[in-house]
Amino acid sequence: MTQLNFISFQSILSYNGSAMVAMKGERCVSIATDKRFGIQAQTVSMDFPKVFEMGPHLYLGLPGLATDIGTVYEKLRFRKNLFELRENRRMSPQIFSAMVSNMLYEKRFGPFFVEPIVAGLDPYTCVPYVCNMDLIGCRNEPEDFVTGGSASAQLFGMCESLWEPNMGPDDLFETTSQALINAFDRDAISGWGAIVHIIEKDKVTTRELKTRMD
Amino acid sequence: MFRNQYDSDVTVWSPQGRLHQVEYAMEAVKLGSATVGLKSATHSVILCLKRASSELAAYQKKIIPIDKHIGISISGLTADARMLSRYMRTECLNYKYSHDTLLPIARLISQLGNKMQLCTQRYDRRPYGVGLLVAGYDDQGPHIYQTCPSANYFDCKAMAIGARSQSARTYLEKHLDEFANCSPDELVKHGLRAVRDTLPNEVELSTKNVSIGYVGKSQDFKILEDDEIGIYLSMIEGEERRVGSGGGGGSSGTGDEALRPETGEQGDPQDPIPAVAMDTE
Amino acid sequence: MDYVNDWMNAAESTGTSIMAAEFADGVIIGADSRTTTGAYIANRVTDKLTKVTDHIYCCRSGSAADTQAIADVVSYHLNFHAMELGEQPLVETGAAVFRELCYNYRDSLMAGILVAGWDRKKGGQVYSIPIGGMCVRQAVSIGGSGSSYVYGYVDANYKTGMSKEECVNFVINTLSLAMARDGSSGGVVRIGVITSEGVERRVVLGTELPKFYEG
Amino acid sequence: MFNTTDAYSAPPLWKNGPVPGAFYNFPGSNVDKQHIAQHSQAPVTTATSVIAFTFNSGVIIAGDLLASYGSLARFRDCPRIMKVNDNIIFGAGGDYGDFQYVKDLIQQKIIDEECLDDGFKLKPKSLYCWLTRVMYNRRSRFDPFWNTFVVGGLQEGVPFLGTVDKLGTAYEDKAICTGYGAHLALPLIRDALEKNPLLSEGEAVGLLKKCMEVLYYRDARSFPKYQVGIITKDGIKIEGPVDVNQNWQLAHMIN
Amino acid sequence: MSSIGTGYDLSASQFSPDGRVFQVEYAVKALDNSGTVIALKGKEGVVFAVEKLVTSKLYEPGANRRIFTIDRHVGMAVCGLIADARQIVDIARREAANYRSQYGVPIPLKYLNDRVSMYMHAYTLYSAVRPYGCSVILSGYDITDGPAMFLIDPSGVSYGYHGCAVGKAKQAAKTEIEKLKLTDMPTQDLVKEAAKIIYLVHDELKDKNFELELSWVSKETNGDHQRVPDNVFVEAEKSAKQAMDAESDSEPEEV
Amino acid sequence: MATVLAPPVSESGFSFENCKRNAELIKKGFPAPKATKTGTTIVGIIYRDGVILGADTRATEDTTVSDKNCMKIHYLAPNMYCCGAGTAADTEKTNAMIASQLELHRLNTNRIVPVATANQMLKQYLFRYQGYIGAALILGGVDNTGPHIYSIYPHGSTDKLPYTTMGSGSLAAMAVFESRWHKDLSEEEGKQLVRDAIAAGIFNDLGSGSNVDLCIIRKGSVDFLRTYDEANKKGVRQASYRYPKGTTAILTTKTKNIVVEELSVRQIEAMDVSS
Repeated sequence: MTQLNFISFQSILSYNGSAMVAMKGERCVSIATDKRFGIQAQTVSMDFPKVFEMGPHLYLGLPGLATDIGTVYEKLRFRKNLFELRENRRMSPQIFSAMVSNMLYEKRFGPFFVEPIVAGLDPYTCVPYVCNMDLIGCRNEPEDFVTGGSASAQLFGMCESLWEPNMGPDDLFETTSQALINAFDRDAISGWGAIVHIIEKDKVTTRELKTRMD
Repeated sequence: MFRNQYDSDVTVWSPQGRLHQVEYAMEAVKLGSATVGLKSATHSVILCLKRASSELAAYQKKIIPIDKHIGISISGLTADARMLSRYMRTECLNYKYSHDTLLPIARLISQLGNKMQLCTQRYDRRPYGVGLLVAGYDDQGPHIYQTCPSANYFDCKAMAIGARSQSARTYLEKHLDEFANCSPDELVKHGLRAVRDTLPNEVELSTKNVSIGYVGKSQDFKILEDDEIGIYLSMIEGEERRVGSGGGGGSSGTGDEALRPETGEQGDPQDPIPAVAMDTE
Repeated sequence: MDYVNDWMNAAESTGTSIMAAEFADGVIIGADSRTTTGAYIANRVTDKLTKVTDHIYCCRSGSAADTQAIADVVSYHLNFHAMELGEQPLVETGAAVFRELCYNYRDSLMAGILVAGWDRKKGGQVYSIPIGGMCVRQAVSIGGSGSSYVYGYVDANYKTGMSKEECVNFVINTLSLAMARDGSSGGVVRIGVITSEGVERRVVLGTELPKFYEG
Repeated sequence: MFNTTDAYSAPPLWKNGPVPGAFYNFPGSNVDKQHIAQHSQAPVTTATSVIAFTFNSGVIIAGDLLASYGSLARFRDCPRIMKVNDNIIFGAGGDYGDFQYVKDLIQQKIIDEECLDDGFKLKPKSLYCWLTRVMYNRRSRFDPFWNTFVVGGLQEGVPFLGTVDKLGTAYEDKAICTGYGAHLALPLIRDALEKNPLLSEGEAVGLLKKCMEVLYYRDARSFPKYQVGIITKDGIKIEGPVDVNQNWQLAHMIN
Repeated sequence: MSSIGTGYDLSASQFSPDGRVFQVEYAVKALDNSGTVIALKGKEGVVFAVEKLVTSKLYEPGANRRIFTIDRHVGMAVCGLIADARQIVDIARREAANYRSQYGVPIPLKYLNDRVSMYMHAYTLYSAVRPYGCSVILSGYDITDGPAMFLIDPSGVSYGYHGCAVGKAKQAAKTEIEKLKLTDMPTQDLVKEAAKIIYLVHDELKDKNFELELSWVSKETNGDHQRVPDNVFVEAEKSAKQAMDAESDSEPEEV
Repeated sequence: MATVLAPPVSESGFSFENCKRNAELIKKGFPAPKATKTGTTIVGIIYRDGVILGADTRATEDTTVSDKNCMKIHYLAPNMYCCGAGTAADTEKTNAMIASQLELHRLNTNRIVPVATANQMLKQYLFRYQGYIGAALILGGVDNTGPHIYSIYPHGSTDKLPYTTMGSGSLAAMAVFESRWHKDLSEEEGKQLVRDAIAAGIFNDLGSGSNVDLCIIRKGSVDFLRTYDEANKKGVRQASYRYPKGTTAILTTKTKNIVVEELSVRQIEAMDVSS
């Protein structure tokens, strides 16, 4: 019990632990996440999905409370599919993030404990897009990168120093990976493996990284 | 020495208005080896003769640094001096802690005087049996202070206390007017000559038996190393020593004439011979 | 208790000096112009004399949001009522609507309101509706945090049937005294003179206020 | 200097007089060690901001004359800018009673020093340091002096300005404003000093007037009369009461 | 002094068979070795003059002052063991500071005199301590009560005086003082007379060197106790020397 | 329609379905996470020919700067913009919602919507939520009656003023206005004054930072000057930290090719997602 105390009064957003980052590159974007699922200090799984493919060029990351990850993912999948059926067109990442944001704000006074990250390319123009938002849907759409999860402070520091404009897919992969694994080395409750997706116009490359397992 | 019925306690006045216990304490100063202090317009120097209590013993340290702007040399009971130096250090530290600046020398001495006086008025205490020469530098320039077991203190241009110190004082008085414009080196040399005059003829100054400390403008208090002392010693080497004096052997010779030129008016037969009246200044 | 950063979270409130007094031909209403969040003066030239109908005004004290909302609602009610009635509503009616709201929502509102105006039946009238939602007619009434300091002055100096200028001066003096003592009141004095003719608004600037002993 | 016991706390109710069973307390014997715990949890009668900054040849410092009792503008002639000695000028905000107590301590300190007549004069840095110790000492006993103090002066001829708050947090700066002044006046002063780090005395007075005006408009615990203290090598002048300039034309634009 | 040496004179807490406390009397003797101190009270002020014997030319001039300021408005001149006297100075300063902090106003001279004499008297009551070997003179000027001066003996006895003298040549000095019309004298004249007397009573044969110390507290100083300004001092010393020269010319044998 | 296959799309308005669960979590010692705030400096003034709104661009989550260049001046109507301080999501969504209502109103009434109308809508909306919607706003616009500036507090009180400031940097900015604002400012003077006020917030208030955005609204025209002044420039990094290819140890690689079919790109008016 005493072992658990050190994080027991932390934010509920850090109950399960996670580290997530998305970056813009030259005609490509990356989104990367750790693989840990824990209950506070106890690691339960080392292969927990937190980044979801919402379309060929559209990925959604959901750092936060694991139970809400599932719920929010299902709700969003439903709404996204409904949109595409109704409109008969692909959802662009902008529209998708607007939808996420509105859904979260609906629960302004009883929020889901996730701070979603959206990364993708516009299905028609292939312009890169990354975005994150707070748990009540305030969107942040920067020109460089977004971070999320319990290691987001560490990721901010890594990305501020590593990110540079106009990275190609290979450089983007290395930068994203290094930012992530070095950030979650300093976060006790995230890590245990990592997945990096590099989204390009004609392909999505998914790599699993070798990381510390402690 | 005569037994005197009025000299049992510091709380007893003699019919002549004297405090024999305090006067006896003054004698303790003369048991210590001589120490000399002098100052120029910018620097203060203290020098002293060191003794070794036996062939096997090291020479006793007689200069004690108090703060970066103050150092003292002692003559008399070393243990008492250590108590006083500890007090002075504490006062300096406290003042620096609370005022972010160095404690003015005059204030330190005045506090010290009041502390020492308490022991001259209570039967469960005895006076501190040590005399100090305090060298310091503050906003008012360099200082040499002399303190006595009687809790008296004096702001001096130059001073010598301790055994056979009369000859040093004679030297200092003779050269008094030269000090103000001296360079630090010259000042040290004068000091060494004064110290040398307190030595018996057969003994010479050496790095073993003399130590020097100085402080001044943009100069923290510093005790010289042996090799530095050696340089100064070589500078005065070969000069002719003042002959004769040495201040004789008798206690009156090493006494504090300068402190007290006259003894009690009516020489009471019961008074001890080194009738150094309690200084009433 | 850090009284320096209190403005960060405090709600806007009109810690106020307000006043209304009947005189021979109508009523004089007056208020200071300070709105504070904590000790920060969010607005130094506020108008706390809010028009309800052409002949009825209210002086607001308490939470700015609450009193503004109440005034809006009452104004809507009374103007609607005026259209139904085909004539200007009575001041008494206006006060009743205010009282209704203030009483029914007394647990969630912080509002102390003076309703003053003129109607052809009873001439100039003043109604006081303090926190809690009671309502009482008074010849002269003061309200807001600054009023505590000037009750004595009002008692000593109010006379019925004063002339207009006499009464205006009395109101200005009272408010100046209150503003000088109450840190939550200050700025300029705003005055409204409501008679059968309608309303006449005046402003006495901070530099033009009467001076009293300031030892 | 003379106080061997803690000089910063209230002395026992009866001191130095003949206590029962003794005719006098001989020095060195500590009979008055017990003191009653007292804790000030909140300021009562308070003064608002102090504004101070350095200019090319000295320091200027100002505070209004009001002591508020809650929101009541209770005492309207409470000076809190004070000359300490020829080197030091001093200003205070916060609890006025605590300020008076500390003022007395400082004044006694100066009298002690005058009596010694040894040519040493307290310097601003020393007073600033001493105040820091006093304030930290008190807050460590959970009984702080509820004040923010500003010490200005000339240290070896160079303008000095420092501040200490009720927790003993202390710093020196070219511009120091306490209370609401930190939010309202400090930005103006920083801007002015950035544009011209060496203000003349005249410019400094002008800037100060502007600050006092803004503070009067926007701080509900302020008052339109204030004191200005200026220290230069020519000495200290404390002027006041000075009236705040006011412009209320804005009021006509509201409809 | 028939009981001297009979054993009844060894403790302050002991009477001799003939009802005397010898220890106190012996302490008074200590004063006789000390340089003469005189105090003159005139129409609007009190002047101290001290013959400070300088026993070595190694000493700095101006050191070991025997006139002290106790509070801004109180002066003290001391005679006897200077180490003892400094203790009294310290006590008096504490009394003054305590009074000021408790009552908010400067300590009345009479009250201070009572306190200090009580303190000194306490040291004549116990065998554990000895009486002080010093006398002190307190001086002050009050705008309503005029000048005042008190002399306290080692016994703790104190009286107010118009003019008094202690120390080596007190007898000669008293004789000189009695010649003066003190009550009408302006302070400036008191200074000159005081200086003159010190020069007159100084014994060239026994004590070679001495320094003159002068201080005053008067209406002109706003009731503050100060060393006399340099110009006044120089003039007083000059006129004293002139008077000496004139006197030694006329009556050479008297010296 | 409410079946498992097709669950209902939720009705409009706030949903409180998570509230009970979240309250239980708070009881268990998990404090509610903090939402992004814009500890902000926002200002608005009236000048000779219209109004100027200004804002900094820092958003913070607790003490972390979560957005270095966010937009705090929101579109309301062609003649009206609104700066927001407080909880970022609240200011954004509140403005978006009111903007859509105003657009409907404009279409219904076929006239330039008075600024007072927007003020009334905003204050009534905020008053309803008793301060729980943490939006502190400065509304500025020009209508047929001239230029108007309103400051609107989270509890729903409003002040109509010629110049006003809001947010944590409001005191610093207000000091600038109180010492330099006057009635007949020219556009250039006005821009400079607003810039200086925002800069005072940026440099003196830790909750405000980054750049100055301006929005100038005249009768019939608007200049939205995004990043009018880059008050703080990050030092340019001289070297590159780019990792050579192969730095990161990889366990597995999967590539999923996307077959891009023939696209018929239909140009549509970009959907305005802000409303």
